[in-house]
Amino acid sequence: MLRRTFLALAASAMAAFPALAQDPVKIGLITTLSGPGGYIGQDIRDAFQLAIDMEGGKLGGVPVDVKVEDDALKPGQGKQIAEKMLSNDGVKLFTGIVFSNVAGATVPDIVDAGAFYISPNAAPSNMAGKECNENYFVVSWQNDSLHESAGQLAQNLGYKTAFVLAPNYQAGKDAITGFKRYFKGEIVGETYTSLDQTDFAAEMAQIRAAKPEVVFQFHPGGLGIAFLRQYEQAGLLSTVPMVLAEPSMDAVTLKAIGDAAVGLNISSHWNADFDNAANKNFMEAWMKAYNRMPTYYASQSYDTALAIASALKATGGNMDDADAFRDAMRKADFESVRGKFKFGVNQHPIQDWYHLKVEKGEDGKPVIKTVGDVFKDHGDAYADQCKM
Amino acid sequence: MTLFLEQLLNGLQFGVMLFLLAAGLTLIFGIMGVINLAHGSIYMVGAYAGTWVAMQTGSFFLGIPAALAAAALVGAAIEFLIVRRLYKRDHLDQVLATFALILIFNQVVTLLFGRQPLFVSIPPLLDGSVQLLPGLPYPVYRLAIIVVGLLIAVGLYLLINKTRIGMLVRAGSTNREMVRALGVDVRVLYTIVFGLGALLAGLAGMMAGPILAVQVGMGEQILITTFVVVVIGGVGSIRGAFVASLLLGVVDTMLRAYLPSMLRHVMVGPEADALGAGIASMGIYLLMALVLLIRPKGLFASNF
Amino acid sequence: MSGPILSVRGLVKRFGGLVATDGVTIDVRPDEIHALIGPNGAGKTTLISQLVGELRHDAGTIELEGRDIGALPTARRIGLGLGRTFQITCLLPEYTVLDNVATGVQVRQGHSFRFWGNVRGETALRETALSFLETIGLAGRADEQVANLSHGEQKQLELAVALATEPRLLLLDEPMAGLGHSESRQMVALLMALKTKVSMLLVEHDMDAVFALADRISVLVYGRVIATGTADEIRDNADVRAAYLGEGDELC
Amino acid sequence: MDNSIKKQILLAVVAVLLLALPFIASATGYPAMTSLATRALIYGIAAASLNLVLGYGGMVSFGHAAFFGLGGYVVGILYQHYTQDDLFLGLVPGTNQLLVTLPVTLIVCGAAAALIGALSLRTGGVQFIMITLAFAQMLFFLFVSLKTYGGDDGLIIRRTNELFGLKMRDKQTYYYVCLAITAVFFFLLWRLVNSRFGNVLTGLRQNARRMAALGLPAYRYKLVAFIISGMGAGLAGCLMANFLRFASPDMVHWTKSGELMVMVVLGGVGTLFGPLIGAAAYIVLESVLASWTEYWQLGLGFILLFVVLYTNGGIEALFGRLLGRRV
Repeated sequence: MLRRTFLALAASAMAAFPALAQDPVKIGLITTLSGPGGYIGQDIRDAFQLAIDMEGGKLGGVPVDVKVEDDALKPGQGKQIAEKMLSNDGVKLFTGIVFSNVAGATVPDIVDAGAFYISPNAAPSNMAGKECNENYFVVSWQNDSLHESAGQLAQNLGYKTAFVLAPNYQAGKDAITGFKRYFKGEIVGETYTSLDQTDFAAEMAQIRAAKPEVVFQFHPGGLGIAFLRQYEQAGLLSTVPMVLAEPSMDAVTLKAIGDAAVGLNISSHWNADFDNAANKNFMEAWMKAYNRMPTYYASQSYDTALAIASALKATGGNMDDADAFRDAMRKADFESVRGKFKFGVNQHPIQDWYHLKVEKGEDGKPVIKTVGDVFKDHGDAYADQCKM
Repeated sequence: MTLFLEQLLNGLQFGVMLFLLAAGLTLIFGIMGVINLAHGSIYMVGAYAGTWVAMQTGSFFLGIPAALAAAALVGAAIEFLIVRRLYKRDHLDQVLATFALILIFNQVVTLLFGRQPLFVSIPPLLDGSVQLLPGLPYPVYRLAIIVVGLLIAVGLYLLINKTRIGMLVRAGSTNREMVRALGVDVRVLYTIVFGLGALLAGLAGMMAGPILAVQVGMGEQILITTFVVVVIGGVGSIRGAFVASLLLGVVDTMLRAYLPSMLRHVMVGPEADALGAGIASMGIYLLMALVLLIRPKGLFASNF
Repeated sequence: MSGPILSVRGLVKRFGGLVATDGVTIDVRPDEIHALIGPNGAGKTTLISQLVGELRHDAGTIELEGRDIGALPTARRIGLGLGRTFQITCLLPEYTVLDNVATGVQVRQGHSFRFWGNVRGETALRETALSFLETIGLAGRADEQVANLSHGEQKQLELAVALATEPRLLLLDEPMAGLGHSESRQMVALLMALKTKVSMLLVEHDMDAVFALADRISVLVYGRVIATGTADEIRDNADVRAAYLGEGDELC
Repeated sequence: MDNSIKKQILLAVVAVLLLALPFIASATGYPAMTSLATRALIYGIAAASLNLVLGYGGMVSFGHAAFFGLGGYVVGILYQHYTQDDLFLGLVPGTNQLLVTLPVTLIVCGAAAALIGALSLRTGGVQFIMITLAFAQMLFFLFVSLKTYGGDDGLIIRRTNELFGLKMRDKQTYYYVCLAITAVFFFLLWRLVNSRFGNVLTGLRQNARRMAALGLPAYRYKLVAFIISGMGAGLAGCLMANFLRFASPDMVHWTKSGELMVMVVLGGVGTLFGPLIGAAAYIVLESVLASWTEYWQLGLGFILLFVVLYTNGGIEALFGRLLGRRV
């Protein structure tokens, strides 16, 4: 009897505790930190932390506690981490996943449990359409938009024939589909490379033989670095121009490729040189904190933190009222580093896309410059299928 | 026709890169009976060390000795600390211990060099292309790789067939007891062979630096392919490794280059491309399965 | 008198340039112990390996009870009534003595695609195995791990396991090798007692044992049979003396 | 005899603990422990299946992820056709009933194992290791390039398969389903390894030459063991896909084959419950280390190295005195 009373006392004491000092809102950041894709997760983690540090440990005036875990690019691992955070730690707000396959396994569990997932990167098409969910927000872009904008860019630049290449996996095929959706010229060659391929000499020879006006290729991470270097070494860079979506040419890739990248055309939704207050703020803080060029992944993660901050501010950090938090999120009431930003009906972004070009900077090192527009207020093709 | 020749050269170049890795692996396999999954990690160590030195000094050619030294040292250390305990164990223990080494090396490299890939340019001396035939330009650097690879193959041939160490190596790969009977300290021989294998892997890593991305996990990508080479060639046979490397390099390149367009004659464009690419990725494994079904010990099996 | 149980005709095996077995012709008759002797390197074990099918011969025929078994894999030959013991004992090291014999009995009984019953609970199997151990005189050691047996006991177990496969012809590869004097005598007695049940081809260096046991003896030198006959005939054969001259007392 | 009583007591204690685990988990405030345990059980089945060929039969298969993944894809593909209400290859309708998907998985994986095994078992040693790996890699690239079934992104299985109207989505329910299947599986495996079949299989690992000299045609026994093992791994894949509600090429990747081997060795090669212990240890280790440091793979590597080099026989060997018999 005495024992039970004691337990009850203890329980009420625990319950009462948060009322005294505001408990920090727990945020689960599941991301990929090991393996070749590790640098992406690192930028996502660092940018998210940067936003919090800039507010002195808070987001939207609410103290937050970020738990970071590495999913090692394994869907099962991501799911297990989410499960643990959901049930053991009572986390109700998640972000951070880099890769679509991890997201595919993990996000349904999170939203089914009534928690929120705010994506700083991966946005597979099925989850933008039929499988959309009111607790699932994407701050980055829908996967297809990356390549649609590249297709439009090639179209805008007036090319008539294109050679397209991507790895033989879902995202690669989506990339080529997306590109072809907006590029109206002729496709003179379509080649799927292997995901474990590191030598592209055979493809280079094919490109040279096909004599296209432009090459579009999608090779994320290390694959892209290898591809671009070999493209230059094969002497193609000077003869056949290339159009890329941003995953094939981020700040890290650029640094790895060096001069070979000069002259490339990139379609992107953000660039480090954007002339708006939010971006300048971000760039200054980032360079001070980490002293390396941020990738666009970092910008997305930073925006994700700002979006969360805006909603936390509106709700006062009360995660128990999901409807209030969701309504606040939908307003997208924050200053995005990319300028204009709003959510579409499927809670994916509607935003502008830009034409970037790699040029030689003042110090002789190549930099990515913004040179024009590609799309205005571009959403995605799947919003219609989303019934919310 | 020039396109075909170019693809053939590409296959050859890929083949000699594979050979540099496979030569060491097959020797370690054949002489010590150890399956060394960490061979890819040594390749990575060579690439990182060489590239890092090249970045610091600005000279690609200073990177080469650094890569060789780092790889050989790491290789000898692995042999001395870990692999030495595995000679008497079964394949399973060897696979697992060296699997553990992969995890360790990947994390240590991440800790030392960060997650961003490293970058080294092609040295000016080897930059650009040359016209081999009218209408057949080929990157000088890749030609250099082919030449270096073939030179090393010749060097290994001489080493194995004309020197005392080579004699011991040959004896060791067919009959381990015989080497002991000759009164040679087998442990020293093992360390030398392991170090030599590591050296070649490090060289391959360094040469791959300007072409590929120097990043964590680069070893595993090529490791499995290298094992396929070793098994097709026949475990323990340098000659087999050489033939299988070139065979695999050429087959892989040709499949990727020509299979999709061949399939396009019989089916719709995009599907042919995707299926062709799928089969091309499987190609080397299919080749291995076929070879093993006909010759269960590989093409040039030494008889043990 | 019925035909020979084992009939080998003109058997040839080459390793590269070396001819290890050079036109060997040997018969083993029912209820006979036929000994095969010869100096080291004469190709005795190579011959045994060809008879059981671990090595493929290059020419000649091997017939077991009139049936050509030369193209069959080892397991089939054993199934047809061939049995063997190994020179260096070849047992299942993680099993007990009884398990080793019981496994032999089990395989002899036919296919082993039985997934349910506990094999160590099959009393019939265990009893049959035990009876073989009793024949050999190892019943007292039935539950011992093989690794704990003495060398002589392992040799005996070899024989028990071979008997468990119920062979009609037993190929014995140096059953006395490495045995002490009293152990050898025990083995000789054992083989003598078995003689009525199974024919044997005995490869042996121990001449005392050979002369005590063998009905007929063949002498193999450099892969060739130089003489076949009774013990007395062989003892008096000039070629055999020449071949053995200077051989002295060799070990295995 | 003393040993077997101890063993039974130990088994009973473990059984009670496993039954009570979900309650312990929620009482101690770690409800995720139930999911962790579910994963451990599923991997335990996969590892024990691998152990049948690897530990009992001495065939080092480096491609068991093929069957694990295939099992997962059977569930995923049947589910996709169920939701789209069309036919697989224009012949087979989809389903979401575990009582259908499970047997189908066993048949498909058994057939695949028969094919792969029949070819692979023609070789041995290192070649066997590599050829099994090669077949798994082929399957990996096949699934990666199958756009219809999600390709590299994998297949989302929105709802867990149904079984007797149970609430399969509920983690505790699914845990008990897996526990029941695991119990049945290990019971069958226990009968198997102690049967006549298990006897010759173990004999083959100890001394293949001796078994041939007994007149045993080894190939067919190895093949049947390989098929059973493939079916077991497929069963685990089926359960895993239902648990994750997701099937992806990741399940077929060669590192997954490696992980299964790690579990077997961690727990104890050639022992009945070793792989289950190994799977649990691996899963817990991975989870604990990952929440501890982002460089968790470093720790995992060192632990693995230690186990391989210094504990001859894995965790199971530490309990060796209780379980006896193994050398």
